[in-house]
Amino acid sequence: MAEPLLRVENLKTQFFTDAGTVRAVDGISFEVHEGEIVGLVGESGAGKSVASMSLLRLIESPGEIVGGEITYKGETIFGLEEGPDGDLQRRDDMLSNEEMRTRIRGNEIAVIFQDPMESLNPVFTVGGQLREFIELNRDLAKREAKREAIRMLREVGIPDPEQRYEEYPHQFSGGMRQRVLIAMALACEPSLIIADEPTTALDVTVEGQIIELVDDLQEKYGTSFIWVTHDMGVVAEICDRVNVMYLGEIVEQAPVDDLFHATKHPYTNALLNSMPRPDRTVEELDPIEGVMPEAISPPSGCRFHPRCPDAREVCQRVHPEAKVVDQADGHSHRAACVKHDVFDAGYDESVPLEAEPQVTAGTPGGGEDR
Amino acid sequence: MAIGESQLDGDGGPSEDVEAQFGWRYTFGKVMQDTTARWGLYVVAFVLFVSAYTMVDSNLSRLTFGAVSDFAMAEALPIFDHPERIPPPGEIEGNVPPAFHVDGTLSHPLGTDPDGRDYFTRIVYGAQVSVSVGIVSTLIGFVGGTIVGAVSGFYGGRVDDVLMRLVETVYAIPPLILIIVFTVFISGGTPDITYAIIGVGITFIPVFARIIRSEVLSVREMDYIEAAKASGVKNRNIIRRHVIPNSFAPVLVYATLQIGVTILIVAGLSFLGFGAQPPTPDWGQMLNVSHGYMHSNVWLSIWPGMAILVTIMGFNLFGDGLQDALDPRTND
Amino acid sequence: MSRASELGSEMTGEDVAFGDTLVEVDGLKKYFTQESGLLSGLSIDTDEFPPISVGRQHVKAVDDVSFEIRRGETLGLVGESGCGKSTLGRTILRLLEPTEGRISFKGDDLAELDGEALRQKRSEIQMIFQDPQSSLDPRMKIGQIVEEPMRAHDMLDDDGREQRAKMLLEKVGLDPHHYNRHPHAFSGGQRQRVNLARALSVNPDFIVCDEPVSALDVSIQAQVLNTMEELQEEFGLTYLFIAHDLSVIRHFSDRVAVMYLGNVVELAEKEELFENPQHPYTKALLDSIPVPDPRERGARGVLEGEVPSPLDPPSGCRFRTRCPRLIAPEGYEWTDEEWEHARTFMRAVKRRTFEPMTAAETRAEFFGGDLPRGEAGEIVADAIDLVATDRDNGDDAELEDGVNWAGATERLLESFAEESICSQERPDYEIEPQYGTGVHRAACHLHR
Amino acid sequence: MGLLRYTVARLIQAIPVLIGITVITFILANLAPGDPVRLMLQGQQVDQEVIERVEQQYGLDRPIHERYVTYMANLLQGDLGHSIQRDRPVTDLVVQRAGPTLMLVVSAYAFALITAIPLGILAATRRNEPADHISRIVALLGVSTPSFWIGIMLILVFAIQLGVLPSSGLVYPWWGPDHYGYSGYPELLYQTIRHLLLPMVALGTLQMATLMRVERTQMIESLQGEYVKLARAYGVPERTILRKHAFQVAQLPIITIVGLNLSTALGGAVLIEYVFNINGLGRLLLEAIIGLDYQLIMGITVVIGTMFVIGVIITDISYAYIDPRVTYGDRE
Repeated sequence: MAEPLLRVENLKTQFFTDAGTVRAVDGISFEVHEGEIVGLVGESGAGKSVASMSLLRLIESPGEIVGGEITYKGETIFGLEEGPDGDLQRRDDMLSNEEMRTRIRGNEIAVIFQDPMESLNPVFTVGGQLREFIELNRDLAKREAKREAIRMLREVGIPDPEQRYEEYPHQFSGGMRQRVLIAMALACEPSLIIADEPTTALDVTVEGQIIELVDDLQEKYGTSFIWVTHDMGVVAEICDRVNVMYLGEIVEQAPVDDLFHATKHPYTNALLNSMPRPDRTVEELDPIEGVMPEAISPPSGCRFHPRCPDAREVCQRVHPEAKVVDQADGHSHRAACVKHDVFDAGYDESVPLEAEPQVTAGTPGGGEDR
Repeated sequence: MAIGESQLDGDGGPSEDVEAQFGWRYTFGKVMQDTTARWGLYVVAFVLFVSAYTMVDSNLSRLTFGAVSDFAMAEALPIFDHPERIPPPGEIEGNVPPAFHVDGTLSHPLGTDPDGRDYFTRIVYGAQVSVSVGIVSTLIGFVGGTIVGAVSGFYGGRVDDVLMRLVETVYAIPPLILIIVFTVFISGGTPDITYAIIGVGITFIPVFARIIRSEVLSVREMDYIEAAKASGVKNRNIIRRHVIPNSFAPVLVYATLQIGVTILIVAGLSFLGFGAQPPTPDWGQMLNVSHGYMHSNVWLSIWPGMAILVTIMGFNLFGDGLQDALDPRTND
Repeated sequence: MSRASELGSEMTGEDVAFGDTLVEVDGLKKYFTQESGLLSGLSIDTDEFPPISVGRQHVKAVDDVSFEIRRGETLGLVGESGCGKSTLGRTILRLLEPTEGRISFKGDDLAELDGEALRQKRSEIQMIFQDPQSSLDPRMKIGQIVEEPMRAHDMLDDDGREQRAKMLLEKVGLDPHHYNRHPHAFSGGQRQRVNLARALSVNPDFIVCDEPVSALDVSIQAQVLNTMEELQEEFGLTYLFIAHDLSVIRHFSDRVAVMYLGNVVELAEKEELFENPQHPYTKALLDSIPVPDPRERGARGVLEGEVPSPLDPPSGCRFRTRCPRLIAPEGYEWTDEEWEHARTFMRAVKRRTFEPMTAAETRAEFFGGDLPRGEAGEIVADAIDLVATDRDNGDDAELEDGVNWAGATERLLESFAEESICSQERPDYEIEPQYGTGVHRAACHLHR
Repeated sequence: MGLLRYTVARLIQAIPVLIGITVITFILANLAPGDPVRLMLQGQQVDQEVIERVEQQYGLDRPIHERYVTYMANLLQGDLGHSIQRDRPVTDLVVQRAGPTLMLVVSAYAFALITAIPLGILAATRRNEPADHISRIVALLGVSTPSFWIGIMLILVFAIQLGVLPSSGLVYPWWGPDHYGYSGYPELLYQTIRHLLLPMVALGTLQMATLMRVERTQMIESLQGEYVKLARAYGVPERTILRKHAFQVAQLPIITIVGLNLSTALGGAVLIEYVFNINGLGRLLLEAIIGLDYQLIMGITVVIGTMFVIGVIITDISYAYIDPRVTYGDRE
């Protein structure tokens, strides 16, 4: 297979707070190939947004990328090596902040944020903001940039773009603003777009419009996407391959059809079983017990074991790294669960854990000892 | 603070009380965590102590401002009650420079004023006036403002319209000017500190009303108010159990900061001659007197200003710290 | 104190039997007066003083809605943001004053009740809120929160209330020992459980649930929904379940009402509504939801344009301005295909979605070269000329880029859209259900 | 709809406030206990006849609402009444004295804005670094120090000790160099600035401190905005983000504060004019109050109130100019 567009290996991003170190992203690895849409799915607190922002090195203090390697088109976005005194230090070939700004952000990797209401600056015209980004990332002169901006507005389905170019964000509806953000991303002609929950704030009919738009444009421009979402429905709809995150880790990685039809991780499975469905009536929902623990003090062994219906004694001890458990369509299907044979951790012999009835009725979430 | 506390615990106390993290003890802890706020609290406590002490300890100054003979005032503070320091009648020396000056004497650490009164004693007594003025006027504004603001915020509609229009208009006249005019007119041309306190208090009623109204309005928007309403809780109880405890905190912060502003304004009034009258030892009034001696005795102008500065800074620091501690954003 | 004996017991149907109508909403309207946007946000807020007289407008948030809810069932109310579903819920609860209409509950008209009588009635109707953060007073303990409605209705004595509160906390899946904790110590899901316990404390018959799970993560959502189901069974509750998520609605409701722009456009039993939707808006909604199955792709935005302003909603059928099946106006001779072309062209002109081109190009683009015959064709031709780049439109001041968009829009809307039955009559039809036997109402003229 | 319609609407809204100001002033002036004429004459022995004649002359014998109507009717023609003390039309006096006050207030504002905005931004971008701490301390001192005391201290240092700047009076450039006997316009300008410097700083410090605090908080908030994140993600240089994206949004509250604080500045001008012997409206007011010159007091209050309202309107319009959301309201 060809060299991937983006390769992330063992990425770790942590936040150093007064209460302790929050391991928001804890050693994730994935690849994005040209022209594919890769999903990053998980519940709130799984670390998916932090992971996506780490790719652009846009983590703000007290957060910091502390380990791993990010390679984009052969260039090192982030990489560490062991220095002469044994400490880890930044590699020489790692892009400088200035290079990240001028060469990567916008023109190579663009983003679409979740909240279209807040993402646009209220005091500038929509066209002005779009034009600024185009000028900056495509070296076009003002007039050409404006023409391009109007063209892009029309491309994303904004009626009467010449007129709307001069208007301010508050004059646009939520769906229209999200279209503007998509226009911004595409107008910079990047090879990769990170879409961070782009349809979460939108109504379902508008969400449908946006998904359709992205699908069409993706086909036309051949751009790759990292699609960050919590909605399995959206994942099924648009993604080619999917990474499921739980508490800072990728627990399952598979082509979309396999993820839904040959699920290999109990978390993914439980997530799918806990969802009501629009296409058929589910009489009984099967919820996941308890709540996701805080990333500041993750459980030992497998992080999902306190909530896992399949948990056995071994799961408390062994921390599974995702391994290839299956192959499909030339892509590997990875899962981080010791019940698969490749792990050889003695799952079958291990004693099943008593289902702990605590969690729903359990202790209130953290923050008590403040 | 007891108001909030009793609201919380007035229901036949639960047996195993987990500490109320939104309660006052928690707030106090957060204030003490913040260095600047802690220092603010120390300053405020110190100034309060000094003024309280001078009020309680001196039987001469009990009759409040201006009624005390100034020579007796110098005598009033026990720690400086050394015979050698009290100038016998007829030998009063005016404009003695402070102790560290070559011509200074230790018996008058900050020197004496043109009438030969010990300046340190007068500065200490000045705390009494400033603090009473700050607290009493703020209290008048607070109580009046609470009534107007709560009525306005709750009943809305026509009442709200009229009251807020009035508040707006009062806003349009600069407070200092309004207070001067008001004080002079109500006193019938003979201003006095009592009129100044009342004048400042009344003028700030609209300011408080506005703050309280907007607090009440924002609390009224909360779902738990609607929940209480939907549960059939009586309006009176919604106000008592939800609205007051929840809108109280920000108003308290505001009041703390307002004490500083009030002291500042009354100092200005006294400086112009519309507040405390001689011989009351008031900082602003002392600056008024010292204004005429700027060329001959520089120190007279410095100490009262410093005293005002430190006192107000104390209230400001404390208010800011309280604000941070009560800010829900820092509570997570 | 008569209710005291019911502590923890199941509701005994007082005068309404299970399956009979508990709540009946008839012709309910709720209009809000719109303050002029001109004056908002000023620093010395003189905001309400009318400057030059700007006429006040009405937002028709809920406009003539009728339905009934039967004892023991869950009626799902679904719609997109701004459709008026929350307003409807709050108006039924009389948290908002209805503008017009009747809300009959066990035979009393809630819209007529006032003051103390209404307050007394509130023990029988409760509400659960969407936002787990703001729905619990941060300064109260959860025990007090759960007891508050009981105190308001003088239920039980102090001990009895505490006992009942603890019992309810356990019922909703919380540890009764947390009676003395403050809400901020709980997660979103747990707070919604406290909300549930509060609502149940006075033993109500009817609970309005306003998006109770939409702020929660999927896995927590399922926990709370299951608890709500158990409680419904145990306490014989009737729910009005408001949500925007069709999947949750499908799982949780017995019957479903779909709202659009202040109107209920379709109402049917769950299975019937999802499997046999008869209103084009319901169909569009169902088509738009992404299904969590990659083998069933095709969730698409089939709707054009945006929801019109509730200040000035479309006449007749509210959905007609976006409806993909707008009925052809009478009086012209169309084939279906011709009407479809004309409709597409009309909307494209109205929304100015295409760049102006020559008349011939426009014709080719929208009509494949052949215009409809007869009068309709003439109107279309006129309109094409107005937006064509190769026609002289004179020096009208309103023209943009030499093209008369406004003129063409007016011509087309007047001749076609406004002539359609959809813009002339408000639809309301009953349909023979294919699934189940319940009534199926659809507000669409296709069923006339 | 555009800025113009907004401006018109805003002006129309100001009318009730302006009317309110006259009502309040009028009520205040009639609040005084006793007979205004007697008060005015301050115990001088005068015949009852004379008093009645004076009362009749000023219409004081008529009921209050009638007098108000007359007052308003005259006001609309630009007649603010007649100063008994000075026997001159109030309008003349006020117009003559408004210049210095405006000059003082405007320059103080200019000083405050020019210093506060860069310092506030610096503090926001260097959060929790020394620059931030220093600017916060300066801001704290600024809001805690009485402006008149700052004036006194400035005089002590720059006029009395160093002798480099004048301690009183202003030079009014509109009187021309010949009036002062200066060599020409350059010297006139130089002297104008020299005289203005100290009072400007004294009056401007409080404004500077307030604005600096707000600027800092607003910049911090604005820099955390989602739109800033987006700009960063698109490779916009940090400098541009600061100067353009974050700055514009952060200025909005500053504009509002500038307008509202005008009230403090106008009030403070009274004190500063007193300290620096400037013949502005403030001093005129003090003189009028001491002489209990009712019509003059009312006239000055109304004029200062009007100045404030005009100032707020100007800031509101500039706000609307920057923030398109304000004038929005009629699309679709």
